[in-house]
Amino acid sequence: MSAVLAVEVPYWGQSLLRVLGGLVAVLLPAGTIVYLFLFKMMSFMQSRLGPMEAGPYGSLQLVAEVGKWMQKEDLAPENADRTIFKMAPLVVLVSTFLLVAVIPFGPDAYFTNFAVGVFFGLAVSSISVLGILIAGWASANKYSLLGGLRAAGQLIAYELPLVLATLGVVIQAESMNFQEIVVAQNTGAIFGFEWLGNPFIFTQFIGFLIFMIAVQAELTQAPFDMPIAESELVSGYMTEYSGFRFLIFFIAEFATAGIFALIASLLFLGGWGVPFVWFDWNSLDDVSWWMNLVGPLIMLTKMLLLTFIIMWVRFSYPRFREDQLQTFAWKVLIPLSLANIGITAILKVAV
Amino acid sequence: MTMLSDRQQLSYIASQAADARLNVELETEGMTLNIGPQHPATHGTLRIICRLDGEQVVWAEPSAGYMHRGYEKLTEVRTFPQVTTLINRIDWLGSFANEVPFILAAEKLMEIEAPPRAQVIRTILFELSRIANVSLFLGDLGVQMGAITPVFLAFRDREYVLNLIEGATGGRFHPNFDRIGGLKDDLPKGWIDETRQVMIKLQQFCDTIEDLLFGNEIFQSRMRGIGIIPADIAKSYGLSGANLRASGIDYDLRRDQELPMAWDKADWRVWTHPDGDSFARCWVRLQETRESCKIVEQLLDQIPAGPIMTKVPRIIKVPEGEAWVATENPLGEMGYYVVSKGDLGPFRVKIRSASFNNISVVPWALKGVYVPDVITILASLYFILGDIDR
Amino acid sequence: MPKVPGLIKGLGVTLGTLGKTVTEGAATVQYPHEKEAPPVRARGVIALHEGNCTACMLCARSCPDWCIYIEGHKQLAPPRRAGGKPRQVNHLDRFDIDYALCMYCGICVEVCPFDALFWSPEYEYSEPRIADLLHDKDKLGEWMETVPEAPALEAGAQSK
Amino acid sequence: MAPLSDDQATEESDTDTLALPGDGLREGIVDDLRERIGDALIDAHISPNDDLWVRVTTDGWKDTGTALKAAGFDHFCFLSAIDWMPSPYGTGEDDPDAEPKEPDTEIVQGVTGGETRLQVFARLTDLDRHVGITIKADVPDDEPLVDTWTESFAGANWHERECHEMFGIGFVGHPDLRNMYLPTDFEGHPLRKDFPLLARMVKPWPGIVDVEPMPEFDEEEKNDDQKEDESTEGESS
Repeated sequence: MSAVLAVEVPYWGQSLLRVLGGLVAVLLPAGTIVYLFLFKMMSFMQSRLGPMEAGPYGSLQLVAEVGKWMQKEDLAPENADRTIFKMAPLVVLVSTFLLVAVIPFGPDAYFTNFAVGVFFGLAVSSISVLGILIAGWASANKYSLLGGLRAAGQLIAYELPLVLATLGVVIQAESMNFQEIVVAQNTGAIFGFEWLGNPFIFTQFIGFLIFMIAVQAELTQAPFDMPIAESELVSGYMTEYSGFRFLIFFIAEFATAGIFALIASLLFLGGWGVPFVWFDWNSLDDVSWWMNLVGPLIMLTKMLLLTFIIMWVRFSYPRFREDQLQTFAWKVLIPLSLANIGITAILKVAV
Repeated sequence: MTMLSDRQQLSYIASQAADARLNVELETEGMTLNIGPQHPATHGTLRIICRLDGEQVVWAEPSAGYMHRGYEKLTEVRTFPQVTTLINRIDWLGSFANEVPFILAAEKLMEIEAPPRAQVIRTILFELSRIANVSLFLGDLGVQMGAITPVFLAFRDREYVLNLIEGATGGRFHPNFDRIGGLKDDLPKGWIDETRQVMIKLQQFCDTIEDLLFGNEIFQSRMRGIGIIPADIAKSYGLSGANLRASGIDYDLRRDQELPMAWDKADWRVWTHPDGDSFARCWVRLQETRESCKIVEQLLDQIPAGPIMTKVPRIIKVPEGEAWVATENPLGEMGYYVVSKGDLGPFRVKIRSASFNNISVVPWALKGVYVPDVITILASLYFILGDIDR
Repeated sequence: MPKVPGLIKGLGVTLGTLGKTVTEGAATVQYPHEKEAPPVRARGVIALHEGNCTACMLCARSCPDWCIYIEGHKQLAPPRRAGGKPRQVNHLDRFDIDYALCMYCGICVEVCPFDALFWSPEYEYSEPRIADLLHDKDKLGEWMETVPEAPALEAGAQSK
Repeated sequence: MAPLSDDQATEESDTDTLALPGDGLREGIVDDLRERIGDALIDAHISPNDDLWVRVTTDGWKDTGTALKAAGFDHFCFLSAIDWMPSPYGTGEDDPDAEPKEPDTEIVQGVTGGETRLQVFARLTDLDRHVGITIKADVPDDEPLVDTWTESFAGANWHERECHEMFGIGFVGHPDLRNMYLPTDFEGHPLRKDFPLLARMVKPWPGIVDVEPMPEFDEEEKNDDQKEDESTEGESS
């Protein structure tokens, strides 16, 4: 991110900028998703208008909600393991922030450029499981415990197809670095036709589907929301949380939705880039500086598109049962993604 | 226990095994989970005590009574016209249907009958309250399984029906429109045309729910083969309404008994389903909503001209005697056993509400299922708290 | 035609509703800003036409919830015809309805032999304290203005 | 109307069953029952083409359930009890200043008679013949116990529990006679007539307050007043 600015910035300044950028990258998608999809799209899908009072068309509703949550008492159940109970939301949030660290928004607009960014991303995303599990356990509530255990089972089960679906992309791009994956997609060609680049959604369509299904499950959105399951477990691991700790869970849920959508757009939709052939670029170094400004917008658009699908499914479907969900993961998704990897690898070597 | 499905047998064996495991030392202890009294899935204050082994229910028992209002006692200090106000509130989603059997029982004791016009209007309002009730069930079904959209669509379309009921009777939820000997008032002008349009909307609503929910593969995998209640169990627990018909028993009080109502003037059919599972119960209700729309549409053309009230004395004293009248209410068979001693008020009223029997099968039906299935089975049995506790 | 999977159909329904809400508007109304007009017959609140009330107690006695409180006394009124004797009439001192107890059954309105009680569709009279729901005859009289005309009846109806 | 391509759904049963069977049917049912339970059947009452009551002995209560189930009445409708003693408290809508009326204590049983204050009654339905039957049995005054029906009808379980707490009738052989509605240590049986309804006791009836008369109120006009009242009542009836 430092390179965006022409002036030399001291190290502490760079760090500050990174932190600020990270906050924006977490909170902005979360706020947009909550307002656009949770408040407005869901309401419209249900023949109502949603919040209309706070701000024009209720656009400041989220601010009001945050204000409300901040005011509420920070309750902890009597028998709860207080330290862990209070820590749990932060653990989930940490996972979200670590995840955003590897996401590039432009040729130079990134927080860190890991060589194994994909690997890192998938690794830190599973920290949230820990947070959810300890939240469920520490609440000293049977519903929370059931929710936490379900979440652990589910998130671990769906971590696998998520990773395996990503592997297809990694094989095709021959890299685990997000920047290189983006470049590979935008410089590629479909049957010699270069104008669109080669977004991996075409070649890795099965991978994309598996990835999106697994993301849906990782985010515990319907139809995979049994860890939360309002009608059975009364919000599962979140049952006992109130005030700003609930707010943190809430933000983390939607921020993670946004970040997973960002990752999916990096892996399958060409990321921040436009097909390089449009501007006669050949490699990452050729890309003009203004892509650092346009890139985030492109990413935001793609993220909204993908979160729209995630939310659309969420508002339309009933949820699976726990055993059906596991069956689906282990008997359908994982074999399918293994087959996908095999075919990708064979084609990669053969072609 | 004949005709059990393989799954039911398996889960029963599993629950027996779980029972046995509980008694072995050094094994994990079971967990007692209180579902309710404040729980979103019980839409009211029903409490279900479940003994769990993992997520499997070993033993479950509903604990009702959080809403007991003592209507049977209260009716004894009220006059006959005052009782309708109370019994309105038994099944509060289909209030008008609650009034009808009581009024019919009183009329039977007095040996009078409502005039034909009143009979047809009664039947129309009866079916409208069924539609209002069951359409909410259809939407609520989604919420129980995590689909939040159907319930809003149900609330939207039920509103049209409630507006009709309010337009005719003045009360959205508690019409109190039935009188001994007829109805309180005639229909307001324009009501029939409005009803026709609303019936079209409600039939579209049924199609929407079928597309959105019943056709959904996830929904089907959650409902089919779950909570199977065989016919003999259903009869011995006294299930009624759609719960009974979903077990393959072709019995509908609207068709199978003679009452001074107008159901026989319309052409409709009784739906049954052979499976007896959760899906069958919900599916039968969906079809019944459509049939109700058809009944209303047909009866709207057949409202005869005439009075809506027969001659009844101003002070109603019901002659001595006992009468039992039951009708096919939205939730099932609802009946009143009215004992009169010739006074202004009834001597004793036994209220046989459908949900009380329907929910008493729960300990049997929940044995060996998973926690998520507890919710779907409860939802598919469909109860209204006021109808259990009275 | 191959069967469309229910999963796709479901997505279609929600998207269709979204489109319908955008183009045709929502089914809801934004309550404090716009209000739905309740039907003419709606049983919102009981209004009292004080001049017609003779304190005959019929409503109070037929109320299943015992929520009507009436007090009155007899007094002399000017004669009907000129030169007649002054009449004795019941004068209403108190007419309270406790809406916290009222079940909105409408029996009092029906039994009133002098057309003193009416249903009004008015519904906005909630109170923060339950005791404030006991309304006296002045308040009940104010609601008289909101009482609508009885609606015309559907064809085939026979007036009583 | 398109049913969900559910080919398993049954077609409509034949509509011939629409016609209700005649009265010979109910007589046949009583005869059949008499054959099955013998002297336990005390009385039967048939309301032609409408309804059927039988009264059985207390000892024969359980066998009646079993016999009727075997005879086709396998749908359990309800089970409850009646306290035939008139309530000593009335409706609470009396003038407290008036001379208190002697409470009517005569116990008169209803259809098919009876000998005791409490009676249990239940209703069963034959879903094939579309006919229902109400069964009554006396409950001994000194020891209110009857046998349970839970062995024949599982649904009787809850109804007997409710009946137990509301009337204080014990059901011999019932697996689990806990209270359903009331607290465990609740004393009294609310649906018995001698259990007062407190809601009607704690508050005076607003209907008794009468209009204060004028001191110089003369008889003649009082009569006029009453006439007026009567005429208005006549009009609206």
